[in-house]
Amino acid sequence: MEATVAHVERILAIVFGIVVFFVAAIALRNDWKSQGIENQVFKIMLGLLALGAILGILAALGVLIGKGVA
Amino acid sequence: MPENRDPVVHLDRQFWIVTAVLGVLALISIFWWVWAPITSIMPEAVDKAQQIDALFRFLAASGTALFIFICGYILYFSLAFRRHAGTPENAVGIQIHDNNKLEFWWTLAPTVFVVIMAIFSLRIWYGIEVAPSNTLVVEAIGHQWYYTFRYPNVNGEVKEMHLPLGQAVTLHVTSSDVIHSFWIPAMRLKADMVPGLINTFEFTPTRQGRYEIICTEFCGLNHGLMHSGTTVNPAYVYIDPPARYASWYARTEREQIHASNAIEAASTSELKLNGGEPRDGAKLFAAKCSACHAAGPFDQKIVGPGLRGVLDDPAHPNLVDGDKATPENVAKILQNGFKGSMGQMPNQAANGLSNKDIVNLVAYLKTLK
Amino acid sequence: MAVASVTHGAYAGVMSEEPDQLYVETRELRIQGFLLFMVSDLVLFSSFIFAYLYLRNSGQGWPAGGPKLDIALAAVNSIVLFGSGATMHFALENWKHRNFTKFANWIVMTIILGAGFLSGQVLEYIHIGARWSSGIFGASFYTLTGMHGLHVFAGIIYLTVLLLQAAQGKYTFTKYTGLTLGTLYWHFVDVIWVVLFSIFYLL
Amino acid sequence: MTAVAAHAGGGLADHIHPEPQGFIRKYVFSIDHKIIGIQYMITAFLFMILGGMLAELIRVQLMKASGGLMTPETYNEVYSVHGSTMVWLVIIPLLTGGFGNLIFPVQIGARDVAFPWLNMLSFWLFPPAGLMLYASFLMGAPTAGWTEYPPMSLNAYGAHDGTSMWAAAIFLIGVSSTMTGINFLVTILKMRAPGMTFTRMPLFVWGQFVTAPLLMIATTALGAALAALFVQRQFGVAFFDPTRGGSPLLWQHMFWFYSHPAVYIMILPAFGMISEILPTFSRKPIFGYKMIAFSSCAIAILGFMVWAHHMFTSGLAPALQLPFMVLTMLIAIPTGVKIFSWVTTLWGGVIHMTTAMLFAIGFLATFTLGGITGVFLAAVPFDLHAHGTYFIVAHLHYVLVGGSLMGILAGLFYWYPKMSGRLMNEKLGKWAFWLFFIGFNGTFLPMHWLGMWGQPRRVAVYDPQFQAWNQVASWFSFVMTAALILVLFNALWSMRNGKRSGPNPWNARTLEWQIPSPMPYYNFKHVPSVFAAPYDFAEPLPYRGLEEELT
Repeated sequence: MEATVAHVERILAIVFGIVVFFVAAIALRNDWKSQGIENQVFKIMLGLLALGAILGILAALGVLIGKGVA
Repeated sequence: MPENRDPVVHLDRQFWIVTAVLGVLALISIFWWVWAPITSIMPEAVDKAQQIDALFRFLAASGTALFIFICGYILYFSLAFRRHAGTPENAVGIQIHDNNKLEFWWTLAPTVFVVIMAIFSLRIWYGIEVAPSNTLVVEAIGHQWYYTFRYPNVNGEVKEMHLPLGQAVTLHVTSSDVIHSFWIPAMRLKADMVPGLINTFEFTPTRQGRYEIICTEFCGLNHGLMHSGTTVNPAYVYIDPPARYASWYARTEREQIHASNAIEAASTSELKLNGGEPRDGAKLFAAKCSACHAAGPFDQKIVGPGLRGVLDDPAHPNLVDGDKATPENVAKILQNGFKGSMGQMPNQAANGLSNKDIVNLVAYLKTLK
Repeated sequence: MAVASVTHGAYAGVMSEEPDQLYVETRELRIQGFLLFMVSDLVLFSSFIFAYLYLRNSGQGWPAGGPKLDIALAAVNSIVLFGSGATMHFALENWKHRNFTKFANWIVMTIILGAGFLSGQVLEYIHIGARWSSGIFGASFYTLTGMHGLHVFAGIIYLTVLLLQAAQGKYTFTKYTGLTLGTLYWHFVDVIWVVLFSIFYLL
Repeated sequence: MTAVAAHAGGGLADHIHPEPQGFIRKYVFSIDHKIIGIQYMITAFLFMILGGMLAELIRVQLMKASGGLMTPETYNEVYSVHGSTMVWLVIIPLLTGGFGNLIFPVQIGARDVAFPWLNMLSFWLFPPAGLMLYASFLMGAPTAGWTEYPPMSLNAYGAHDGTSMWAAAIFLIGVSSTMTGINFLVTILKMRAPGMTFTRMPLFVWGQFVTAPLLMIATTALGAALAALFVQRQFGVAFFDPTRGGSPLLWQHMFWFYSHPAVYIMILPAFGMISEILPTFSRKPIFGYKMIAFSSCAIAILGFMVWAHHMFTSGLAPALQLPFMVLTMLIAIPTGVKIFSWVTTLWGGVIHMTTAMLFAIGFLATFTLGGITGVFLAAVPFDLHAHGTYFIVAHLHYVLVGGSLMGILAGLFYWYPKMSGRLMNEKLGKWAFWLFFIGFNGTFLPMHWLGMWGQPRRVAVYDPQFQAWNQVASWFSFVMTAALILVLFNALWSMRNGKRSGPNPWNARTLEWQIPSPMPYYNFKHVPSVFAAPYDFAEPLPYRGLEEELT
C-alpha cells in the first residue's frame, strides 16, 4: 500500500513537473526582452523555477537522492 | 574640472625639518623595540615564544614609527596652519584636491608592509600549526574552574602539568563543560578549550621554570580565578630538566596504576548488580558522566557515545571493548575504565565511584531506552 | 514650485488611467525597497542554511543513516509549489492584459496550490515524526522548513488581501505596483523552496 | 556647468508629505527624518548615561584586585549589559539613526527619506528594545558578555533567564537597523537632487551609503543567530548545545558574520563625519575625495570576508585561518589611505580650532592607534597571545570610543546648530575635549600592557600584581566620565542659552548649511541643482535654485 502511494506521488511529480518546466521556460522566453529591475528579477526567478521543476522530476525518478533519504 | 587647476605646491624647509625630527624619533622607537627587554618582564619559555616576540617587535616597531609620523604631522599641521588672529574671516587654504603620485605611493607603501607582515606571520604560524613527528602528546582538559591533564600511558587525569625541557610537545586541549581557554603567557600561545572539539598546538620548551596558565575565555563565576589563583588547584606548567621530568612521570604513572590496581582488586569481588537505585544513578550520571556522555542516542557523541539504549541497541550489540552489551560488562568498563584507539575513559577510582555507585549507574542505564 | 503646491498628495498615486510622473517614481522606490527587503530575507534563510550545513558536517549528532525523509511526497509537493509560481505568473500577465476575471481565477488557483503545499508539509512532518528539539536534524530541518512554511502562509494571506483589494478597485490596469510586489514575494518563496528542497532532499 | 543632470525637473524629491499638526504627530510619532534623527539621539544619549554608569561600576570594581564592590555574578551582568548597550543602543543608533537621519537626506537635496513611515517604525522599535534589555536585570541579566557565547549563555551552564530577553531585545534592534538600512539605501540611490552624481555626494553621504548595505545584510544574519539562540534557550532546539550535537563554534560564526561588519557600521559613518569636519575647518578641499569614498567601499566589502579573525584561537581549521588573516591585513590598506588623506587635508589649510575640529583631530590620533593595534591582532601568531586579554579591551575601546564616539562628539558640536538653531558653548566644549582626550587615553592605554602581561578580560577579580595600572585606568575613567557629563550639560544648556548660529556658522558648503537653522520641515523650498562636489572653498557654491531658501 505504502509503495503504491509513493508511485502515484512520483508519477504526479513527473507529469506536473514537465508541465511546470515548460510553462516556466516559455514564460521566460516571452519575457526575455522585458525591461525594468523587477522584470530582471522575474526572469531570474522563472529560470530558478524551471530548475526547481527539473530537480523535482529527477528526485521523483530517483536519479538525484540525498544521503539517507528514503 | 577643479582637479586640473590644482596649484603647484612646494614643501618648505620647515616641513622637511619636522620630517627629519620625526624620522629620528621613529628610528629611536624602532631601536627601542628591537632591543626592548621583553624577556625581563615576560620570560620566553618555548621556542615559539621567541618567534612570536620577534614578530611582535617587528609589528610594534613599525606601528610605533607609523604612529609617530602620523601624530607628528597632525600636531605640526595643526599648529603651523592654525588660523591666526589677523587672518581674514574668508581666507581659504591651498586649494589642492589630490596628487596621484602621492596617493599611489601611500597606497603602495601599506600594501608592501602588509605583504611583508603576512609572510612573516605565515612562517611563524606554520611552525605553530604543523607538528613534527615524535612529539610528546599531552592533553589538557578545562573544567569549571581548573585544568586537568592526561599523559600517554598514565591512567586518569593528573592535576599538574610537567613538560621536559627540549622535548617537542603536541598539546591537545578540550573542555568538559563550557568554553575555556588555555593561555600560557610565557609561551605566547593560547587555544580555546571547546567542548566536543580538540584544538592542537605544538612547541618545544626551552626554559626551565614554573609558568602560570590563564583562562581567557569567559567561563562562569570564577573565571577571574582560573589561573594560579584558583581555589581547586593552581594552574601552572612546570618545565623540568629531562631527568626530573622522568622521575615525576614515573612517580605519576606508578601512583595512577596503584589507583587502578586497587580497583582491579575490587572488581575481583563480584558486584551484585540487582537492587540498584535508578534515581541515584541518574544523579550520578549527571554529576560524573554527562560531561562526556549524553543520555541521548548513540550518535550524540560528546567525548564518548550517547548512552541511551546502551543495553538494548540492535545497531550496537557490543560494547566498545568488544564484549556483549550486558549489565555485567557495562559494570566492568565502569570499574576498569577503557583505553583504546577510539579514546579512553577513566576508571572507577579516577571517576571517584564506589561499588554502590556503579550498581546504581547500571540500574539507571537500564532505564535509558 | 511653491511649498503649498507640493505638500498635498503624499506618496499615494492619484487615481487616473495613465501613470503620472509621481506614480512612476514612487513605484520605482517601492520596488527597489521591496527587492532589498527580499535580499535581507534571503540573508536570513542563508544564515540558517549555513547553520544546517555546518551542523551536518561537524560530524556530531547527525542521525546515523540519515533522517527519514519522504522524497516522493517532497517531489510532488515541490512541484505543487512550483506550479503555484507558474499560476501566479499567469495571474500577473492577465492583469497586464486587462483581464480581471482570469487574473482572479489564477490567483485563486495560486492560493489553493499554496495551501496544498502547506498540507503536504504537514504530512511530511507527521511522517518524519521527529521533534524540533530532537537533535540537530530537528533543529535545522524544522527551523528552515518552518520558516519557509510561515513565509508561504504569510504569502497566502498577502495574495488574498491583494485579490480583495483588486476586486475593490484599488489597482488600475496601469497602476498595480502592489500586485507586482505580491508576485515578487510569491516567486521568492518558490525559489527559496528550490534551495531548501535541494539541500535537504538531494544533498 | 554642463553637468547638471538631464532630469532637472527634480522628480521625486519635489514631493513631500503634508506637515502634520499637533504635538503627537509632530514630535512623537513623527515621520519627519529630522525629528526622528533627534529622537534617536536623545534616546541613545539617555542609554549612554546608563551604559556609562555601568562602565563606572566596572572601573570601581577593578580598583581592587579582589574586587569587592559587586559579586562576580553581578559584575558579569554589568559588563555584559554595558557592552550590549554601548554597541546596540548608543553607537549604532547615534551614527545611523541619529546623525544619518538628521543630515544625509538634506545633504543629497531630498525632502525626506524614501519611506518616512518605515523610518518612524524603525525608531519606535528602538526604545522598547532598550527597555527590554534593561528589564532583563529583573529576571537576571545576561552574563556572558556582549558576545554571549554558548554554552555560557545557556541556563544549564549558569546563564540567567534574562539572556532570552537580551536576545529578543537585540533582535528588535536588528529589525530596526535592517529597515533603516533598506530605507537609506533606496533614498541615496533614488532621491538625490538633480546633478548630485555619486562623485559629488558629500563624504558623510558616502559613509551612510556604504553602511546601509551592511545594516541590511549583516544585521539580518545577527537576527538569525539571535533567533537560534532564543529557540535553543526556550525550546531546547539543539543549535549550540554541545551535549546534544550542536556546535558552540556555529554561534561564533553566525555572531561574528554580523559583528565584524557591525564594527564598520560603527566606524564608516564616523569616517564620513570626519571627512566633513576636516575640510570645513581647514578651508580646503578634502584631499583625495575619490580615494576616501572608494576606500570606504573596499572596507565594507572586505568587512564581510574577515569575520573569523575573531576566532583564531577558537578552533578554526588552519586552512581557513590563512585567508582570514590575509584579508584582515588587507583592510589596513584602505584605512591607511584614509588616514593619510585626512592628515594631508590639514596641510596648507587655514585651520579654525573649534571644538568640533579638536574632536576630529583627536579622532585621527586615537583611531590611528586603534587601527594599528588592529593590524597587530590580524597576525595570527600575535593574536594567539593577545586574544581574550585586556589588549583586546584596549583595542576595541580605541576604535569604538577613540574612533566612533569621538566622531559622534565632533558631529554633535558641528551639527548642533542644525538641530537647535544655536551653537554649543565653545569654551565648555574645549574643556570637555581636553578632559575627554586625557581621560580616555589614561583609561585605555594601560590596558594594552595589562593584557600583554596576562590580565584576561571579563574578570571580576584579578592577579594583584596588576592592581596599580588598573587603578590608574579607573582614576582616568572618572576624568573621561566628567568630560562626557560636561558635553551633555553643554548640549542641554546651549539649547536655551547658546549663541544663535544663523544658517551657516561654520562657512560650510554642503547643502544642509544653505538652509535655515533649525532646518524647516520641508528642507528646501526648491530642490536645488548640483554641479560640483561641495569642497571647493575658493569657488562660489556649486548649487542653483537656493535663492529663496533663506528668505
